[in-house]
Amino acid sequence: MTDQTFRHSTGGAIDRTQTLQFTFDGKRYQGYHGDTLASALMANGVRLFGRSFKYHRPRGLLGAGFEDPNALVQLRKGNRTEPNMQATRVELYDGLVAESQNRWPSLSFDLGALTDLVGKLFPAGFYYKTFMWPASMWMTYEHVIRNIAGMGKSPTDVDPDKYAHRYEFCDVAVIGGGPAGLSAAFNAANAGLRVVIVDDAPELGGGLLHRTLEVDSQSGATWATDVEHRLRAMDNVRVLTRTTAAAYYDHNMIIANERISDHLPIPTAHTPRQRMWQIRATEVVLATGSLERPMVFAGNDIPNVMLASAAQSLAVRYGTKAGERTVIFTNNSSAYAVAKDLSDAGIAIQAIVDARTDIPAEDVVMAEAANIGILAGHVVMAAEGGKHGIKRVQVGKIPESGAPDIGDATLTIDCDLLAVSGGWTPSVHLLSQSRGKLRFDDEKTCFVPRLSFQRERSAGACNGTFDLASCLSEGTAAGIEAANEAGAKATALPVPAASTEAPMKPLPLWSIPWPEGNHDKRFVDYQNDVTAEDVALAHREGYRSVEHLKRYTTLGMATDQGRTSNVNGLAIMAGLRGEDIPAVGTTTFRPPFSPFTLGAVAGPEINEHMAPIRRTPMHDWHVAAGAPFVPAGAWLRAQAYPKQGESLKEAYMRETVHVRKHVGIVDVSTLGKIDVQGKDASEFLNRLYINGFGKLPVGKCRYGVMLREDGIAYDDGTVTRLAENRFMVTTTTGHAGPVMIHMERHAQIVWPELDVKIISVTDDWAAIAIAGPNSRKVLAKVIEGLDLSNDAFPFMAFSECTIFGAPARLFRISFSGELAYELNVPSDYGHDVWQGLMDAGADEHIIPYGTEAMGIMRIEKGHIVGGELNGRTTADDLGFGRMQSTQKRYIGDVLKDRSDLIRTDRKQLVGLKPVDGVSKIPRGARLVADPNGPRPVPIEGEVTSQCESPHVGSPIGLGMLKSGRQRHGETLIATSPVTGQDVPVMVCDTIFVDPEGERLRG
Amino acid sequence: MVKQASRRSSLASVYKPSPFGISASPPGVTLAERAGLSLVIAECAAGDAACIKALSKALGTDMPPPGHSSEAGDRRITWLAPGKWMIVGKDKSYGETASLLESSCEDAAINDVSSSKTVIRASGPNVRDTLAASCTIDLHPSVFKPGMSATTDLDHVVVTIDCIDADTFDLYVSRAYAVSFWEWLIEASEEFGGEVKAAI
Amino acid sequence: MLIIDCPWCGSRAQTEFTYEGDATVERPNDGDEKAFFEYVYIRDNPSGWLDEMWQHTSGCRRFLKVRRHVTTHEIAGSAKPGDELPEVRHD
Amino acid sequence: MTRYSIFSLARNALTSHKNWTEAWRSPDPKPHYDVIIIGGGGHGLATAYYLAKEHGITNVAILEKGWIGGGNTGRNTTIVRSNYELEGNAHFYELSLKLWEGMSQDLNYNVMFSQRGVINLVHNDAQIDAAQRRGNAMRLNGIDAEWLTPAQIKERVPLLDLNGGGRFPTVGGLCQPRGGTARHDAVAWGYARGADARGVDIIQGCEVTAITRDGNRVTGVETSRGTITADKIGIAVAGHSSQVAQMAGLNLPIESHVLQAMVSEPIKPCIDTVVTSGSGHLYVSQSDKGELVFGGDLDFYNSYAQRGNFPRLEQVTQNLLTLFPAFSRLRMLRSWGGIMDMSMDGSPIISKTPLDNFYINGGWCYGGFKATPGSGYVFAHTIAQDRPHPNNEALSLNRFETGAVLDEKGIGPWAKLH
Repeated sequence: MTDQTFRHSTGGAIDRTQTLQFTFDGKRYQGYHGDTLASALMANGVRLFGRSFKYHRPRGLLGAGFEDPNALVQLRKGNRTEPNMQATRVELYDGLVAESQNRWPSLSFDLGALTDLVGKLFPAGFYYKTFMWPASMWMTYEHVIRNIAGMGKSPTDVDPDKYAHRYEFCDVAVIGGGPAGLSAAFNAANAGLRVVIVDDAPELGGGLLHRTLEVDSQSGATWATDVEHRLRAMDNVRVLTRTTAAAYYDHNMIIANERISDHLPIPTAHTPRQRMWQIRATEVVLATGSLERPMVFAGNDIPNVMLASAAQSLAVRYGTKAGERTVIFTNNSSAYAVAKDLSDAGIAIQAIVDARTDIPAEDVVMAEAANIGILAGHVVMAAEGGKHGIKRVQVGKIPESGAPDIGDATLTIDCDLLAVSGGWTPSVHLLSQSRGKLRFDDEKTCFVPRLSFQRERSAGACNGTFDLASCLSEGTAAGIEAANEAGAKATALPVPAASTEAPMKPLPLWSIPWPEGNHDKRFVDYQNDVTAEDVALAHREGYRSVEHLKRYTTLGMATDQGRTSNVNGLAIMAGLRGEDIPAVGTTTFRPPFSPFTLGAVAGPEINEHMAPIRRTPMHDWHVAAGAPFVPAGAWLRAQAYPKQGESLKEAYMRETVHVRKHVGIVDVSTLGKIDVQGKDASEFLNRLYINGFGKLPVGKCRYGVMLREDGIAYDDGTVTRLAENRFMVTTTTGHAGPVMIHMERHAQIVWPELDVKIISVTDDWAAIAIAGPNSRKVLAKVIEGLDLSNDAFPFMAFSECTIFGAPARLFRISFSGELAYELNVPSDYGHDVWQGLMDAGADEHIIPYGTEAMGIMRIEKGHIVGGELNGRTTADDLGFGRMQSTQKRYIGDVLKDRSDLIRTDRKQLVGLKPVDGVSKIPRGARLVADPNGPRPVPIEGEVTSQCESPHVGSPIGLGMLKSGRQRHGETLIATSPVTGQDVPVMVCDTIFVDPEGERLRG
Repeated sequence: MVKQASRRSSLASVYKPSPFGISASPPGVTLAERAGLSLVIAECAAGDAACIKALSKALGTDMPPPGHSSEAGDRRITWLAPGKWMIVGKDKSYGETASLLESSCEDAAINDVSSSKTVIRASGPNVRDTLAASCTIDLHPSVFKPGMSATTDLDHVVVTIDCIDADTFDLYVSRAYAVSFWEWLIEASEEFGGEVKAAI
Repeated sequence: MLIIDCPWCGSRAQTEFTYEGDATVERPNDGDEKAFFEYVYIRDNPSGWLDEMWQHTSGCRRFLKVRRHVTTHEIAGSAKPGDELPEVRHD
Repeated sequence: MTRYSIFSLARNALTSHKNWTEAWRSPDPKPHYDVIIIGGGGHGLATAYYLAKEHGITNVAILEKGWIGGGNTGRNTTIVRSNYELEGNAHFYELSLKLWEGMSQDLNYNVMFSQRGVINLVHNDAQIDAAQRRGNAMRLNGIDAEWLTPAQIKERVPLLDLNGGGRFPTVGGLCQPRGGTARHDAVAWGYARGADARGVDIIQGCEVTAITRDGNRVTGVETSRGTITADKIGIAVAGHSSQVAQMAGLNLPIESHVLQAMVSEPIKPCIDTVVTSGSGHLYVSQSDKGELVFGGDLDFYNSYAQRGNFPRLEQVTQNLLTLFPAFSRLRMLRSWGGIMDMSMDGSPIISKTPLDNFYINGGWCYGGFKATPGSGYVFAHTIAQDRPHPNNEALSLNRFETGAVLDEKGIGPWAKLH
C-alpha cells in the first residue's frame, strides 16, 4: 500500500472522506472519490503510465484530460475488460483494476524498447522500403510487426452489459458545459425553449473546474455548479454529463455517447452501460473549448514533461502535486496563471522559461508577486531524465536574429516536472464535421471558425476567444441568437463579472533544435512516435501534401486523432515548404471526435433485433411438433417434422412419399399476397405480367410471370380473380417486398391514370397447402358451403367458404403436382384450422410436411424457384417463351429482345439425372464436358436444384445449360471441385412426375 | 377435436402478465395486448371525394386528416395514407365492419386486416422515453398529442403509433413481427420498470 | 441522418424512406429500344442539385419527389409526384 | 531512383536519412502528350506505369486535381480477392491478383500484400448453394477456392460466434486463401514512383475543366494549369466518371454513391484473416497497425460527399457485433466515406468509347482497390493497342445495350443494390 505522498494537504474537488482502493499492474493503491485513475496514480508518485506505439518509449501524462495521448490502460478484467482507456478520463471507483499496455515483460522493463535504441533504422515509412526479400517471407515479417504493433487487447467473451439508444429533439443544443456553454444554455433555457446541454465530464463547468478563476465574486467552480443545479431544475432542459458529443451530421444531427455506468464497478441491474443519443436540434451552439499544445524539443516525451494545463488541473482539481520542483516553459501568457496555481499548491517554481522577449507587464507583475524568476527570450532545448521522470532541462537563449537557429544550451536547471505551454488549439472538430469552414489566425496561431454551413455558431475558446469574461459574454450572445433563430423572443440575462485575463500573445515557435550533445527524439505525435525528423523526411521524399504527410508518417492517426500534434506537424511542414500554414491546409476531421463504444453504436438492435424475425400463424404449432426451422428471408419456416429417433432426412423423405400416397399439409403463409382492386385492376395486371388476365373469369386462378424492365424474369406466382375488379396476386417469399414496391411504383408514378389500389395482405392470411390423393376427402369433411367435386371445383378454381366457423378462401392449385388445394384463413384462426385439419384427416393419414419435402416435390414437378429465377434468366431461358403475349404491352417487353438476350446459345432450363441412377447430384455443381481438362475449363452450365427423388427412385436435378432444350439425352459431368464430387448426368425434361398433369386435375 | 376455430394471439407464446425490469411504482411502462379487435383498412382512389363521403357516411363521422385519429362511436379511425384509413373496433362476428363498408361504398378498396396486426397498449410515465429509444419522430408531449398518430419504424419494424392520451399509446405492429417487437419493447422498458397486464 | 418532408406525413427521418433514384427519367410510351435502354440504364448523375424519387416505405408508402443537393445534402423541398418542386435558393 | 532495400535503409541511417531523394518529381505540364490519363488514383497511376513498362509509351501525363491516391485508393478497406462467379469478372480479377503477388518486388516498394485469406461466411441453405456454385466456377477457371466447415472456420476465426447471436448461424464458408489485404496508400505511391522513374509526368493540383473535341476525336483538355493536347485520353476517375465523361459528351450507366468504412482503435492481433458475411452485408479485417477495418452497404442514396450518415454506421456495427459479440467494448476510432461509381450491373467498365481516341475506366462499385494492377494493365493495353485486352473484353461499355451485362448478384439495373 503506497501513501499518497504527492497529495497536497488541502484543496481539490476530491472527497477525502471516501478512500478508494485500486490496483495498477497488480500493485495496490489508494485514491479518493473524485479522482481520475491518472490523478490518483500521480498522487501516489507514479510517473510511468505506458509505452508508445512504435519505439515503446516510456511515457507519463502529457495532459490531465481529454487531450492526453500517453496514459492508455487496459481497464477491468474478464468479459468487461477494455483496451486503450485514457487514465485521465477514467473515474476512480473502489476495486478498479488497470494494467499498462504494449509492453513485455513489464512496463518498467520492456523489451520492445529495443526498437528505440535502433530507432534510426525505423524512420517514417521504413516498412515501405524493406521486408521485400525474399517475397515469400512477408507473411513472417508481418506476423512479427503485427505483434509489436497494436495496443491493448480485445475482450474474448460476450459483453455482459447492455446498451441503449435514444432519439432526442430540441430547439437549442449546446455542446460543452464550460463558461461559454453554461451561459448559452442558461440564456436559451430562460427563454423557455427545449434545451439540451452536453458535456464529457461528470459535472458541468469545463475549464472553470480546473483553474482558480472567479465568476460573480465566487469561485468559478462554485458558480458552474450553481448554474448546473438551476438548469437541472428546469423541465425544458436536459443536462447530459459524462456524455461525449462526437459527431455532427447533416440536418443538425448530433451524436453523443453517454457513459451511464462506467464510473461504477458494474452497471446496476436492468440499467444500460451506455446510451447513444441522436439529438436533432433546430439550432446548435458549439462551446467545445480548446486544448493546449506541447512544444517540440529533444526529450519532450520524458515522463513528467507535461502540459502546463495538466499540472494545473492536477493541483487545482485533484489537490495533487505533479512534482516538487518545476520549470515552466511557455510561448504565451496562459502559463503565468499556472505558475501561480502551482506555486500556491506548494510546488517550487524554478523558473518560467518564456520564448518571448517582450513579455506583457501583467505577466511580469504576476510572476514577481509570486517571486518567480522569468528567463525571457529563452527556450527549453532538451529535457533529460529517465523512465521514472525528468531530472533537468537544458535551456538556451534565442539570439537576436531569432529562432530557429539557437546556439548551444546556456544553462541547466534541475527539476522533477516541466510544465509546457505551446499555445492553444480551439476544438473545431465538430464544426469541421458540420461542413463549417476554418481560417488560420496568425495572431492567435491557431485555426478558428470562419463560416457556418449548418444552423450552428461557436462560442468561447473553440471560437478563439480565450479569456473568461469574453467567454461568458460570447456564450450569452450565442445562446440568445440561437434561441431567437429557433423562434423565441429572448433577451440576454446580465453577464456575470469575472476575473480578468490578459490576452495570450503567443510567439509562433514550432520546433526547437538540438543542443550540443543531446540528440534525443523530438516528438510531434506522441502516441504514434512521429518526430520532427520524420516530418522532414516526408518533405524530402515528396510526401508534402498534408494528407500525404499524415498517411506517410501516421501523424495524427493515433487514438487521439492528433489533438496535440496536428498544428505542430502542419506548421513544421509549412516551414519546410516555405509557405504559410493556411497554404498547407488541414486534414478533414472525420467522425467521431472521440471514439464511440461499438456496443453503444449498435445499441439493442443486435442478434435477432439486427433483423427481426417473422413468424407464421402456425409457428407455435411447428415448435410444439419439434420441427427444425430454416430461415427464408426474414421468415422462419418448418423444415420437416422428424418423429422420435428419425433423422431430418429420414423425416422429409418419409413426408414426400406419404404426401404423394395419402395427404399432407404444409405452411405456405410466407408466400407474398397482394390485394389488387380498382376499375383498372385487370389492365394493370396485364401490364405487369407477360401473360394476360383480362379474360380471366371471376373465381379462377392463373399462373403468371413478370419481367423486370430490363427484360429479365423477375417473379412468378398465381393471380386469382376474386371479383370483377378485385384480384389476389401471390409472389415468391423472397420477392414479396420488392414486387410490392414494383407494383406501387408503376401504379403511383408511371400509370397514375389507372384506378388501382394495392395492399399487401401477406400477414392477413394463414396459408395452408393440402396436397395428396386424399386432400379432397379431408377438405370435404370440414369445408362448409362448397361442392368440392372435380366438376364443381376443378383445377385452378377459387371460392370463398367457411371452415371450422372461420371465413376462408380456397384455391385449387398445386405446387407438388398432386391433387392439391391452398386454403387461406385469417391469421388468427390459422393455428386452430391447422390443428382441425390434422384432426379431421386422421383417417386419411394426414401428416404435416415441411419445406424440404415441398422442395423435393416441386423439383420432381419441374417448378422453378430462386436458383433458376436468379435475376439473370429470361422468360424464354426458363421455358416460358410462349407465355409472352404479343397482343399487349408489358414491363420488359422491349429490352427482352436485345441481341444478347435472344442468342440461341443462352443457358436454358433442363432436367438432370445421374447416369448411374444412384449418385447424388452435387449442389452448386457446374456442368462440363471434362472437369479435369486444362484451366480454364469451359463451363456449359450449372445445377440449380437437386434432390433425391423417391418418386423417380433416383437423384434428380434442374439446371441451366447452354442451348439446353436441344440437348436432352446428352451426358455431361456435374462437377463440384470444392467438395470433390464428379457425377456424370444425363440431360432430360424438367418434369419428372405426371407430365400430363392428370393427378392435379384428377 | 376442433369444431369451432377461435382467434389466437400472435403473442400467445411470450405473453406473461407480471412486473419486469427495475421495481418502480407506479411502473414506468405498462403493457397490455388489445385482443380480439376488428381492423379494417379502407382505401379510396386519390381525390375520389364521393368515395370518401360514402365512407364518412357509413361510419357516421368525418374521416380524420393526415397524422390524426378520431373516435366514431365505439370505433376509432386512424389515417394511414392519402385516401386510406384504418377502422378499429370490436365486431360481433368476424368481418362485420368490413362487409358493412363493402356494401356501403363499393368504390373503396376494403380489406379486413383484423388478423394481420397485433395491437399493444403501452402507457405510463416513461412510455414516451421507451418509444424514443427507437422512434425517429419527436414524441415530446408538446408535439405528439392525444389524437395524433403516425406510422414509422421501431426496432426495424413498421409500427403505427396512436396517441390515446398524454401517457397512453396504441401500437399496431405486423403480427408476424409481433414476438420480436414484444421482446424489444420489454427490454427497452426494463430500465424504467414495467408491468405486463392481462390482455384487454 | 437527413430529414425528408413527406407531402402527406410531414417531416420524417430519411430511414423511413427508400431511395428510388433519378426522378427526371420518364418511361417511354412507344417501344423504341434505344429510348428504353436510356430509361433503364443511363443517368445524368449530377454532383449538384438532383430531383429524385423516394418512397415513404415505413409510412404512407407514397412515392414523392425530393430536390436534394447530392454533395451537401441540402434539401430544397419535396412534392407529390405530379407536382412542381420548389426552386432552389441560390447562395 | 534510389533502390529501396534494408541496405539502403541502413546506409541512410548513418546520414540520418538526409540523402533520400524524392519518390516522384513534381513537373510542370508539357503542352502535348501522347497519352493523358485523367485521375491520379491507383488505377490511373498503374495505367501510366504499364503504358511505359509494357508498351514503351512514356510521353504520358497523369492529371490529378488533388493529391495522388486521394480518392478511393486511400479510402477503402484494402481487401484483395478474385472470388467471382461470372467469367467476365473472374478472369479479369484473377489477372489482377496475379499481379498483386509480384507487385512489391516489381515496384521495389513494399505494398504489404498480405495473403491472409478471404472467408465468405454463409448462413443458410440457399447461401451454401450460391457459394459452392461460385467456388466451383472459380476452381474451373483456375482460381483457388476452398469450402470450410463451421469447425474449420472457428479454428481460423476464434472470436466469431458460430451461432450468430441466434440470428445468423454460420453454416459454412467459401475461402480464397490467396486473397487478403494490402497497404492502400503504398499502392498509389509505389506505382507513382515506378511511373515517374520511367518518365511519366505526375501533375498534382491540376484539375481538368474541359475536354476538347474535334468531331468524333478528343484533342486535349483544359485544366487549372492550362491547355494540354494529347493523341489519346483515358479517364480513371471512379466516383466522378459521369462528370468527366460528360465533359467529352458521354452519359454513362453509372450513379455515384457514398460507401462508408470505419476502423476501431488499434488492438493486439485478434483476427488473422479477412471475413465477409452474407448475414446482412459485412466485411472485416485487422490492419497491421491493429485496427479492425470494417464496412458494409452504401448509404443508399446518390452522393458526392465523402461523408456518410450515422444509420449506416449503426447497421454495420449491429452486423459486426451479432457475429463478433466480443468486440462490443472496443471503440470506433474513425469513419469516412468514399464515392463509388455504381454501375448498373455491379461490374466495372474498362473500355473504348463511341469516341475514337477516348477510353474509360470506371464503374468500380465496391471493387476498385483489388483491381488496381489488373485495371492498369488492361487499360494500358486498351489505350496502347486501341483494342481491349482479352481480360477486359467482357467489361465493355456497350454490354448494357446488347444485354450482355455482368450481374453477379442478379439484382438488375439498380445501381445502389450492387
